[in-house]
Amino acid sequence: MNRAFNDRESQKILDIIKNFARKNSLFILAYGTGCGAIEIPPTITSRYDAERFGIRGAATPRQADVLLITGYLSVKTLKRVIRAYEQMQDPKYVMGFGSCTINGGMYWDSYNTIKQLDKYIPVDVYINGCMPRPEAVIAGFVKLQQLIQQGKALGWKHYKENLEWYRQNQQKVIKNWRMPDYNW
Amino acid sequence: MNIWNLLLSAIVTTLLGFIIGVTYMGIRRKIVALAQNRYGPPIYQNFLDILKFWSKESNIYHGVMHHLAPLWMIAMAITILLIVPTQYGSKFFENLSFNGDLILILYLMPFGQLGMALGVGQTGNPNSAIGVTRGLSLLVGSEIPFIMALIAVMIQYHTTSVTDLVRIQQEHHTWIMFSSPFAFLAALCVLPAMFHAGPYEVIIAPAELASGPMSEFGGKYLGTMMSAGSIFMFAKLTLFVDVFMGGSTNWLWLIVKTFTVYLFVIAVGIIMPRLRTEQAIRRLWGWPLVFAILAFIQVALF
Amino acid sequence: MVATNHILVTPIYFIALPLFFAFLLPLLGKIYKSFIRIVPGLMFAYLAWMAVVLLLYVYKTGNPVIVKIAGWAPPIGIDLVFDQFTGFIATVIAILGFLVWMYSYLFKKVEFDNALKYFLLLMLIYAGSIGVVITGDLFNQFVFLEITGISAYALTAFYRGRDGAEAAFKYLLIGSFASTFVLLGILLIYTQLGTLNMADIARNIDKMDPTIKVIAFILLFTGFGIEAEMFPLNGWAPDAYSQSPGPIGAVFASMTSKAGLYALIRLSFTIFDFSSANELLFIMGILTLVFAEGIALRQEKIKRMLAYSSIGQIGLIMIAFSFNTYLGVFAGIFLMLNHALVKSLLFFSASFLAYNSPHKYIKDIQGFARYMPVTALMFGIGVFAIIGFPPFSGFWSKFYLLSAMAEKNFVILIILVLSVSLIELVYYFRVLHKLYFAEPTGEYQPHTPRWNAMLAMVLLALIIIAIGVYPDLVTGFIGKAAHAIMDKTTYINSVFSI
Amino acid sequence: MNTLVVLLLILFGGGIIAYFAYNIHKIVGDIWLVLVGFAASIYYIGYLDVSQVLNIHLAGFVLTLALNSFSWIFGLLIAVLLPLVALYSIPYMKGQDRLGWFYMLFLFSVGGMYGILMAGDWLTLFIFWEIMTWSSYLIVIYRRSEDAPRVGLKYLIFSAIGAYSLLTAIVLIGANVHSLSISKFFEVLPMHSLGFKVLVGSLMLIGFGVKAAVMPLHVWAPDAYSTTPMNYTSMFSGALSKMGIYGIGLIVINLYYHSGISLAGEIVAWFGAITAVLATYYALIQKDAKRLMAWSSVAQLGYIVAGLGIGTKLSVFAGIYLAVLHGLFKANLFMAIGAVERQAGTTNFSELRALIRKMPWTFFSALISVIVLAGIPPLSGFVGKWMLYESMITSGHYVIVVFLFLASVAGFLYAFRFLFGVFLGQEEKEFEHVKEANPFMTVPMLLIALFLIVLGTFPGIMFKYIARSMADLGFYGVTYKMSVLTNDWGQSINMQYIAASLVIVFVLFLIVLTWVAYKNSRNVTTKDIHTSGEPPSEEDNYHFSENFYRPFQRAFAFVYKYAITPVYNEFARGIEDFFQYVRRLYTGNAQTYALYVLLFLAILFLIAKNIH
Amino acid sequence: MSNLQILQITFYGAAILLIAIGLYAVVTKRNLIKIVLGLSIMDSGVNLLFITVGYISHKTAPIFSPSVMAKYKTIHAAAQAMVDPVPQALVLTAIVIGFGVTAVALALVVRLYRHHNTTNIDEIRNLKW
Repeated sequence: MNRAFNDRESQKILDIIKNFARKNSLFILAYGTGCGAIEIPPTITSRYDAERFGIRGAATPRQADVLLITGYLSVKTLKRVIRAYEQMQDPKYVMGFGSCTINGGMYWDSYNTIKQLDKYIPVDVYINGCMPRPEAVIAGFVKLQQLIQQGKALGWKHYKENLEWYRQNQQKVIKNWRMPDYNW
Repeated sequence: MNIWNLLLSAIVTTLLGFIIGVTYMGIRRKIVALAQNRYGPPIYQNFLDILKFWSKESNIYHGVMHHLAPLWMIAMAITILLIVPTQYGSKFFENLSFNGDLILILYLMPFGQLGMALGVGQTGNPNSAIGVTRGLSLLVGSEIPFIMALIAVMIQYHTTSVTDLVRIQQEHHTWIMFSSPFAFLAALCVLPAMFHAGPYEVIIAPAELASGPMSEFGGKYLGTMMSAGSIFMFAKLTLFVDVFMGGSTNWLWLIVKTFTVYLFVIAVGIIMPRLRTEQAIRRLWGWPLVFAILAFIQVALF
Repeated sequence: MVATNHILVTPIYFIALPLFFAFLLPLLGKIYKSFIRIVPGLMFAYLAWMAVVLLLYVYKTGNPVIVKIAGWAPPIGIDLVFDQFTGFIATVIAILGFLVWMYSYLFKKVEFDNALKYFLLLMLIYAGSIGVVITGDLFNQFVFLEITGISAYALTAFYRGRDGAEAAFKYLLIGSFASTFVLLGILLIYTQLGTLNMADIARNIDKMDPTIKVIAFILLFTGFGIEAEMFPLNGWAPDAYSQSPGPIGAVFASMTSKAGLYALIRLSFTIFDFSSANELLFIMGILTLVFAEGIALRQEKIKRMLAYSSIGQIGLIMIAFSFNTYLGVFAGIFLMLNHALVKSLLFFSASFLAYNSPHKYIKDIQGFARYMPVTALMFGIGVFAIIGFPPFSGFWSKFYLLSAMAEKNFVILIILVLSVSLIELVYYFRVLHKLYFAEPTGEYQPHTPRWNAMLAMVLLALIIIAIGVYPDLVTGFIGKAAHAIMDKTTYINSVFSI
Repeated sequence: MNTLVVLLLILFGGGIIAYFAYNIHKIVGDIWLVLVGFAASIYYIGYLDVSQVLNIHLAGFVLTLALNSFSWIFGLLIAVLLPLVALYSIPYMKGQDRLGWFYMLFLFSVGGMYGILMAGDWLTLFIFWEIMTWSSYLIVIYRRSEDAPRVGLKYLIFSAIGAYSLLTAIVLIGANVHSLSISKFFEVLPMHSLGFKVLVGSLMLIGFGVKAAVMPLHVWAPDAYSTTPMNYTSMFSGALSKMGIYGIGLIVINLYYHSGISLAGEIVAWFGAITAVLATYYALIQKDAKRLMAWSSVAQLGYIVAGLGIGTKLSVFAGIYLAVLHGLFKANLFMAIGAVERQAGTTNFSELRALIRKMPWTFFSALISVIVLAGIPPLSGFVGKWMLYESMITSGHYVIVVFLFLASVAGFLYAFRFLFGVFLGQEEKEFEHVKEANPFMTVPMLLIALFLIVLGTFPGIMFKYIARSMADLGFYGVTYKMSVLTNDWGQSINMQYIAASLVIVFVLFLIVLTWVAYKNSRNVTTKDIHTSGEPPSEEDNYHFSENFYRPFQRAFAFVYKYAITPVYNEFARGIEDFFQYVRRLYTGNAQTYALYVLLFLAILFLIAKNIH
Repeated sequence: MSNLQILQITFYGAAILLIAIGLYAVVTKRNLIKIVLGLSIMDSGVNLLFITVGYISHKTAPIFSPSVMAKYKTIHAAAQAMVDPVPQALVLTAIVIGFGVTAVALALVVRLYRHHNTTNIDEIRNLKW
């Protein structure tokens, strides 16, 4: 029975099904830190209804697939974000909202915010705008779904493979590093 | 009734139960969405959710009991489904319904919930523990009127087994819903509580308790849990239909009946606000208890 | 079998020997200092042995041993009647007298004259109580009662302390009341019947003028009631018990109260034929039981508590005798035996537990179980026996008593007696818990008993357990004794048959 | 030498020798204890049956020793428990002082139990009843904790109330029936007047009710069960309370139902039902595992009394089955608590943290017994509960059934509360050192757990003995099958099918889940939980154990308002105050005593006329 | 009423009066010594009653003195002329007992006085309840 599975052809079909399921049922963990948190309710509820795409809120990182970073991240919140990210289960994606996650945005010269989210956790989709409107958010989601469909949203694998690099960046910024190790 | 036949019918019934249950949940989300003036996900959305959970790569568990938690639920759900007579009269779909006894079913229900509660306990998450205590307290609230209703029916029709009840209703072409209305009313009022719908979903309150007992379950565990939940829901609906609405002789008729009952539950779920635990218990012991007592009086007099 | 009037074994020795040695003791003391301890011991041992032999003889042959003093025939002369009933009580007193002596053998080792006084009075009180029991003459019984009384007054005031004198004076006051009433009673009987011999009085009691007969009965009943510590008349009892030296509490419990009880029973069973005597005994018994046990519940001093409990037990015995049925009397005698044994054990162990504390408060003996384990165990066995747990003799006596009550269908009375014994259980176990669990206050030092006291206590405990496990040891004697006291005619015939 | 007395000799003699054996050395004592334990149980199971009868003539009474079939099954329960508890006690009592004294009393109380079961007449029954009472009292106060006197005294007072009402009944029987033998009493009873039957019946019910902890007389049970050492409590609540059940069974069936007063049986059933409900409601708010299990014992006994009270064939069958079962799983639970107490040092829920990883076998046996306690299907507890409820529904006792369901549903709450409080929840560094209990402890527990599982699908093993024991209660020809339970209306369920379907589905999905999830699954500790990103530090601990069922308590506040204990305290204080007042009668002044004497004389003279 | 009856009444009356006085003293007087006195009065009252009971008019004392023997030759005849001797014997012992009790009572009163330095019986009440 194993021979049939790891043969190229059947593996491909399986991946297609998996990606189709992952694409159409995204459970988001809204880590509403910055000003973007207010954009998420309208996108989910009746005005823009993200649920049509199978996108639903998830209460805990264990149940979630997508981690939304909706704004600037101070060093302190970065530590919580990393912990939440590491608690999520594996095919997990990160969407960065707004310019603050891209290049520090309006807090480009502030002493305690992180400028580039990418250095700390792998981001799959950025949505620019100093807080993107719900339409932009839904466009972001659709982009993420296409990436998943093509199997290219592999931020989580990237994080797993060069964990050291990420750890150095993170410890450079976070001083009292009292975090449990990410035991694979 | 050889073993293979039994196994085959069991598998078919479970699959049917699973599919119907999950589609009911999908329809429920659709109706809730439409009530909230939005399109809502496609009906098969729950299938996708379950499939996504099953396709999760990593799998996090806190220990043996946590690993076994969903198994108690799925074992209970399937067993109850097999015991409750889905198709009256059909040899193939008889499953274990000859064993069907109301007290047995009432005692099977907590089997899953307590097993799952132990797994939840091992995760160590305080929110989930609080959720479980609320779930058990509500169980006390909802079980008593339901049991009184069932006992009233049992005594009126002088039998404790579900199949007998269905046989009586089929033969006399009456529905117990009409012949003992108070028992039906009591059971109906208590039904939303048994599905943790509407005012009684304080157990899995997402904001307050981070989805209560489910908070540490992810990936495959949550998948199994949701499928078990749907089968369990369908089993409870068929039980209700069998006892009060004459059971069914073919699947289509069963689906129609169960869905109408489920509509009532969805309606209550949408309209009613969420209640605190003691308010819920007091409400459950309010009107439903009155109806149950009336049912007893009705049985005692006639 | 030893002949009845053989030189070695005659009931007269019960009285003669103690009086003889009592007056000889001071002289013996001059010759060799520790004679005053050994001689009474030998005497008590001899008398105990003699009592047992006599009882076995009487039990075997069935006919009582009658002794005519100075040869005068009964109606005129004084005679000693040693039948099954009086013999049984005399044997109990004799054995306990020996045990009391053994317990107090090294008593007051230091001062010579105190020991002399103690042993002298002990012999006097011993002679007095046995005299009351075996004498057949009413006035003679009065004289022995007075001997017991006076030696009891002296023993109560034995310690130089302030309270001893007060207790003795109260006892004397009420005791002399008792003697006056008994004397008046005897006077009235003598005026009517011209005789003093109990059997003779019993024979022609109906010749008496009814009103005088009732007055005589009331006077004698009150007099003997005071001696038997009946409820309203026992004001003196708790003080006397608690102030007298350690072993004397046991003496009171086993000797003087037995003498008083015997006189009361003889009065209502043989001398007078009043049926209402039993009702009186019944009511007074219940009152004594309830009030004594209830008050014992509230006591803080250990010996005063034991005193009230002893009075309560006597109330129970009165109730048993008041049924006037074979089973009731049987239970009464068994209760008498059990009361004597268990109360002595409790007094023995309690007095050593509270040896050094002046006022003998229960909180003084807190936690002494860890210093005096054996004494505390003895006290425990005493408590278990008096409550009536099975392997101890208390269980059988209580069972017979209750079956006697059930025979007469007194259900409320059974419930009353059992709830009173529930109260008894509460206050005894409160003391036991203080003894074993509380921390010692350290105010007074424990005083572990010497070998002789330990031996006496262990012997008593063994007897209690032996009777408890195999009651047939004593039920034979008690059965015969019950028959003896029940029928008046055999008593009269046996006295006049010789 | 008649075989019955040999068993008593083994136990009582064994006890005395155990006292000296332990003074020599603990190991000698332990070996002797296990020897006595096994000897007694093998001897009982092997040699004793209903045929031997022995008459002893003592103090004018005839004491007969004869096992009847109804008492034989309780003897079997004790014979099963005794060796297991003996084995369990060896490691449990390590480091305790005065072991000789403890084991002497232990064997005395077991001897007392056997004596009661063997008693052919009321007097022997009462003698062994009292021996059992005072030996168990001495064990209750054995630990000498600071509240031992209060608890011991309360236990002794209530057992004395029970014993004395029993004694009153026995004495009345002795007087009216002129013979104390039990079998003769039940034969000759119908001829007696109704008043006598009710009086004797109710007195005996009080007597036996105290030991079976029926509601108004249950006040001693929670304290006594939790202060005694756990190895004795498993016998105390497992077997000793069954003596009360044995008595109640005799009285309710033979006395009430066979002489036509079925109403009294109903009342007894109601007492049992009320005990079951209230005890369960008190059990779930307890803060200590021992007290929780003590209250749960009271509740389970309530079920059994209700079962016996109903009096139909199926309900008595269910009652006896539950009684024997309760003996097993309750002993197992108390042993588990004992193991936890010994390893972790405490049984208080607020101090205990997750012990499941450290004591897995203890957890497994506790889990099985709790499932049986709650009566959940695949295991044997459900068989008893099912028969009990079916018997009540089919015999028309509707309202009692609802009451008992009230209790059994609330039973799930304290079942979860116990397992969560002791074994689950957050882990704590303080309990790192805890290791699994000594094999001597876990082996007996696992044996009982295994037996309970097997009994679940094949209850017929136990039914054989129960059917035989029903003969003595007048239910002849009781039919039973290996694993099919039938009620009076003809419906029946087959336990094998239920167990099969549950187990197959469970195992099937277990294989699927483990195989699928095996590749990269991650076992995390209880610290790695969703705390909204905040990594929990060592000192703050998110264990939830305070106010566990606070909403439930608020919802059922009316139940918790009333308690019986203050009523008893008030009554006791009343008696003390009354005698405090009466005590003043002895004023201490000699002249007042003289006045009392003269008053007494005057009264006698007043009533002189009617002294005749 | 013949003088014999008057004689009897006076003697009986006197004895009963004595007993009453003694009783009154014991019960009401507070002073210890007065109580002891009361006791002995009561005792002597009872003894007097005993003697009067034994008296038969016109008979001599029950002693076989030579003069009596001379007058009534035989023992039997002398005995007929004598008063009933039994009460007198009893009184002898009763007097001795009364004396003993009074001696002990006075000893106790002395010791009580030494401890409480008061003879009022109301102050001596520490053994109560």
